[in-house]
Amino acid sequence: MLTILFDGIAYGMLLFVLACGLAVTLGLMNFVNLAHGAFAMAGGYVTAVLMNRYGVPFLATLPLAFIVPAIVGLLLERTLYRPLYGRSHLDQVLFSIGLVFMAVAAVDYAMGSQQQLIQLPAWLQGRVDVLGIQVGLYRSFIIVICGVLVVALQLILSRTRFGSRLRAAVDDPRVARGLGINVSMIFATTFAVGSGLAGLGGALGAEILGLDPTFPLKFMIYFLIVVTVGGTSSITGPFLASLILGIADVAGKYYVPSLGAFVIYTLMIVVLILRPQGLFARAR
Amino acid sequence: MAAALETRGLMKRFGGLVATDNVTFRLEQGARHALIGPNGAGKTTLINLLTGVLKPTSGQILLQGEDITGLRPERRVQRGLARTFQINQLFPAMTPLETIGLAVSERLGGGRDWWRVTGSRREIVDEIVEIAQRFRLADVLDERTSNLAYGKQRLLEIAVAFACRPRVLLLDEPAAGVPEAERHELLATVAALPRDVSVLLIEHDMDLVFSFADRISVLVNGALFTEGSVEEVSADPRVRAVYLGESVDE
Amino acid sequence: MHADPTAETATPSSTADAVRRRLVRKGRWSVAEIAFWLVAAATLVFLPERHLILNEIAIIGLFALSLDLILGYAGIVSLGHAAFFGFGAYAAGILAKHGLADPLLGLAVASLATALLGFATSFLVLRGTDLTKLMVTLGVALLLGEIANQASWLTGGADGLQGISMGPVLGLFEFDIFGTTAYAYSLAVTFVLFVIARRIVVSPFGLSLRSIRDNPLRARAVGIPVNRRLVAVYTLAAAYAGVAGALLAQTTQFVSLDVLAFHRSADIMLVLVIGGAGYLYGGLLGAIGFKILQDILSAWTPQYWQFWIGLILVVLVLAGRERLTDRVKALWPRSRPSPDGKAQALPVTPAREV
Amino acid sequence: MRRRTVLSAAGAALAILAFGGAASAQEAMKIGLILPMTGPFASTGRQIEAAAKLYMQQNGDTVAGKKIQLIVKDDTGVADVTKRLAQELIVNDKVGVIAGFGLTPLALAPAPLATQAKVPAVVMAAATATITEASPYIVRTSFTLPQATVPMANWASENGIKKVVTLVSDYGPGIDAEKAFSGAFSAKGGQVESLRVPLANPDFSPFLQKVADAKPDALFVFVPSGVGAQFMKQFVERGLDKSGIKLIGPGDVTDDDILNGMGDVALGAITTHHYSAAHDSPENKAFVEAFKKANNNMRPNFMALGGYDGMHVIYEGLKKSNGAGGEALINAMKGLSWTSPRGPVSIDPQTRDIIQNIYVRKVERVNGELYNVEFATIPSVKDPVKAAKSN
Repeated sequence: MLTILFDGIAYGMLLFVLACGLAVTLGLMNFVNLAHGAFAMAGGYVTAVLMNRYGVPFLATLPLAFIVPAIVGLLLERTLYRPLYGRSHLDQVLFSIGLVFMAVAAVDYAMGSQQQLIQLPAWLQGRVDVLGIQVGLYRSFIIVICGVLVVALQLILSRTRFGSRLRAAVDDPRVARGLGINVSMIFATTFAVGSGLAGLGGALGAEILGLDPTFPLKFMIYFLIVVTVGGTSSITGPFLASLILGIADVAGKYYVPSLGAFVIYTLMIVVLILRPQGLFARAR
Repeated sequence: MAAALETRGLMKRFGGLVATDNVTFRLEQGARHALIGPNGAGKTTLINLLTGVLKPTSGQILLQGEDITGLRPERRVQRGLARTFQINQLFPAMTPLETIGLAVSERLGGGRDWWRVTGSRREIVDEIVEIAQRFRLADVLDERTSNLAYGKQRLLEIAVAFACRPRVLLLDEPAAGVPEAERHELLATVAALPRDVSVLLIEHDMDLVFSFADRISVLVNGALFTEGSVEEVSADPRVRAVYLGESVDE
Repeated sequence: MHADPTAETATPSSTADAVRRRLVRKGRWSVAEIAFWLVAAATLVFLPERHLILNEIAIIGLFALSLDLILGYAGIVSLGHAAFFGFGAYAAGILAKHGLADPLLGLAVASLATALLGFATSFLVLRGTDLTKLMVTLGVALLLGEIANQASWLTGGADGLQGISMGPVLGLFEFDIFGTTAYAYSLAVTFVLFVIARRIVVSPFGLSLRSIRDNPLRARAVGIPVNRRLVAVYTLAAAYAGVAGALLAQTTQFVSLDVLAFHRSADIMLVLVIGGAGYLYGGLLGAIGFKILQDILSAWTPQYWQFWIGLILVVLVLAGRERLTDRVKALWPRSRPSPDGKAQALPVTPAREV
Repeated sequence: MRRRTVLSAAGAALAILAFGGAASAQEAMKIGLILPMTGPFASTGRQIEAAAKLYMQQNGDTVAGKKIQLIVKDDTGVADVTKRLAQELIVNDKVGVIAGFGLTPLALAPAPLATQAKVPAVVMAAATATITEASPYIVRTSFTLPQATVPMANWASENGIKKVVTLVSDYGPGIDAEKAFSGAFSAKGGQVESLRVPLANPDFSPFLQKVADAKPDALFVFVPSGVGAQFMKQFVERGLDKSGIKLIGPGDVTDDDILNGMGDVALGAITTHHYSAAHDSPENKAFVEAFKKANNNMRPNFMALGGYDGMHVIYEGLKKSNGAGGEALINAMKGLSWTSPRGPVSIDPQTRDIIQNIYVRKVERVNGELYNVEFATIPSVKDPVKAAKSN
């Protein structure tokens, strides 16, 4: 019972790290970036390649799984994404889907179409018994890392100068520009961080979600669900939405396996009908 | 005789804030009635209540003596209550011809007509022509609305509302933002509205109010402050204090 | 197009005639349009080897046309339009499997059934932002896909619905292995439905839809029952999509779960947006372009054709897709290109600001 | 002006369509190989394509005086596309054989075409038992799930396993495997509990938790190859291996393609299947070596073998029919028998399914790499579903 809750939380946390960058690009820059999953895939492949070809330990690959997609994200943002900020959402969808197709085929070409597998270090394998609850070590690891990230993100947003500028830029880019805030710089940084987080999520998730070239397409729907259900106006919204979806998904499949696949979709539809702005959107 | 439009004890609260405070008010048949008040007096809220965009917390709205409090906005329009918007609400990609045609055919029940080409009905065409001429739009009928001069857009704004053949027309600052050169055309058109349409004018521009209205209501803090003829209101020292003092006697 | 300079001084009746001419002209077919359909008909004779892919193009074109009715004309974005396509396909397939083999009867039943489904789900898309609508429609399609998977006694589940055998069209034309009957049938159905759609969009009803798309606030203020109109067009579009799905089921005589899959909805969105929304031909042209491109690229490099499709999409957007589609749209007298290059037909509003 | 642009564009489109068609077929025998080359099942397509090309490279491209020409098409894993491609290949390219078919619906969709056009269809991957019944022109060189599964049930009951939970992906082959196993295992007095997992399912944890709660002797699992790795990892992560639950199933879970990447979590899994890259025979050693050499050291899996033997059936059939296609070719294919890299096999003349040995294997580390090491053989297994019907 509590094990199910625990698994759900871990799953939800993972979803959050993967999707929060999307929430930010959508909420902040009002850009529908369906290619978000491609950055997650990039992170996953960085980890897989480093571990399997060069024998780098798992933990050491994680920073790189953040940095590489972040740099790629930064470069793409500066070159390709920026001209499209003012364009219609349909243009953005078309463009980012195009990027996904390219990423899928390119990874397929470079790495092959089979699953990429990584070997966790021994100390992350298996599970331990904590107060009668069976706790998977790797899932605990994910919860800890993601928990730290959530707190850090929240602190950055609410306490730092960058955070307040970011929030100003979210609320009204024009006013923010008028106040002398370099909005373009903030957008670029945020985009890079969002991409990096996705990459980290991809690396962490490779073990649980699998990793192959179709990753960005397979998980696009999940990311979008998290973001729409959570709303895009804060970090906590998508976070809570991820947790709820994670727990509901796991619990639904455990208790009513035959209806398992329905749970997450039904939940989404019901939420969006009752709260079209998302569950945790600020009232506007 | 029933008033053209009447409210009884109309209240609207947003949480703790009272935006419309017990407004009881009559718009007589054929009236030229102005509603004025300082910024934040609740004019927009009142319009939204009258047109059905907002639901009142309590109170009643009657159109030609019939209770319309619970009706949806489009039903009120069909019953003869039309409005213009302070900021243009037009269809930028459509032409004035299409815009007016839309309103006319909608009123004549054509909106459910999905088979005939718009314009195949004689009475629709005749009415479009009549409205276009009344509002001096005949020479721009085929322009894209977004390309029209601002004054023409304002005229179209009124023309669309008029095309709904309202018994009561709510004009929300019709002259707002119109450059001086195009102003005359607009004012003349408003003055020439037929007398069987009762008009409630919401306006800041005192020149327009005094030249157009025969009766004035003053709204302050969501409540009806005073009401009377143009002379009475402009002579009322309290009104001068809260409102006119700032805009007339400077 | 030029305004009549005598309008203000002319007698009311002559102005009225001018106005009527202008309004009615929009219902008239242009040369480019007639040429388009003549070329389509000519392929029946001149391209016998390509009837199979042309059949698919006709079906996808009809499907995209159906999306155009709600996206291009009424401003409802949908990422789950395959729900109706798949529902129609299953309806027609199941019907044929159980002995009702007449294709036209199957189409009629499928379109009615999907119209009902469209009506029932239309109430979900009346509220919310574009993003919400995208996700709600997507959710409906995914749910339906899951139901079809579970109800394998009816649908054949993941193995697909087998054992469909269709009777001859109109009792005369058997479906042949060259796909000629299939293509002629699909093209004819698509054409008929296109003509109807074309009438609808120039009718007062169609005009009111465009007004809702452009400015729902004002549309209400003109007395248009916005929700009722949206429900009506959503139902209609669902029926169209259902017919497209039924055509696929009947001409391929097989239905599998992927008629309901996410990629169908996404692809059809791509097809429509590439072709340009809001002038009915966008879906058809998009279907032609997309399918031919895919056919050529995937014959050339079966593994990596997606890369090139992706590259083309990216370049298309960066180069200004709307300028291209506006140029094509200009061929049609009704829709004039927007001079500012902004998306007049693309109603997607910023997600946060609604 | 603009009108001319559109007309010329239309003309160009027509021209492309017209010249896209292939030239006429004369003394060539064309084989249309329809596979999922993109999308989630792309690796199936890659393995089969590589094996088919390898076979042609080894055996030349001329058989019975005909030049063999292979046309590869990508159906993206969508059934109606498979059908359309098959139809185009038959009608336009005049292929003599269609082959490939990565998944069950992809094999079923074009089946009526094979019958109608009298073109043999060689199924190289899809494994639902009923497929060969969909058309008398279908020959299968892969396997059927019951074929691989029933021996598993027998082995389990003979080796002291009393209670089994089955966990399968909720689609045709999965349900096939579940039914075959449950039927055979309960017939032997075993106790079975069934779980089905949605096909698109990233996280197995809730299902594995249910398994843990049930405390069976063994967990029988069938998931599409590819997802197998995630499954294995989560199985071990949950500690189910340590709680004494044996992992058993048909060989899809320990697919050779990715087995080595799974790491130690896969060790000890017991599967029954028709092919392992570690099969000890000179034919197999040569096959694996040549395959790896031609494909950047990629290890062939059972999909590749299906493609390889599929080509063999086509070649041998053509030799027997003296290059004739259609009915003569399908009849020539029936009853063929040869020694494949997987061992002795033959095509059942009645069912057109392959008769082959099923091996019981265990994942072990050999020379530093993980392999399915065979330790028992059940010779000449027919598809049990059809065998039961004919009795």
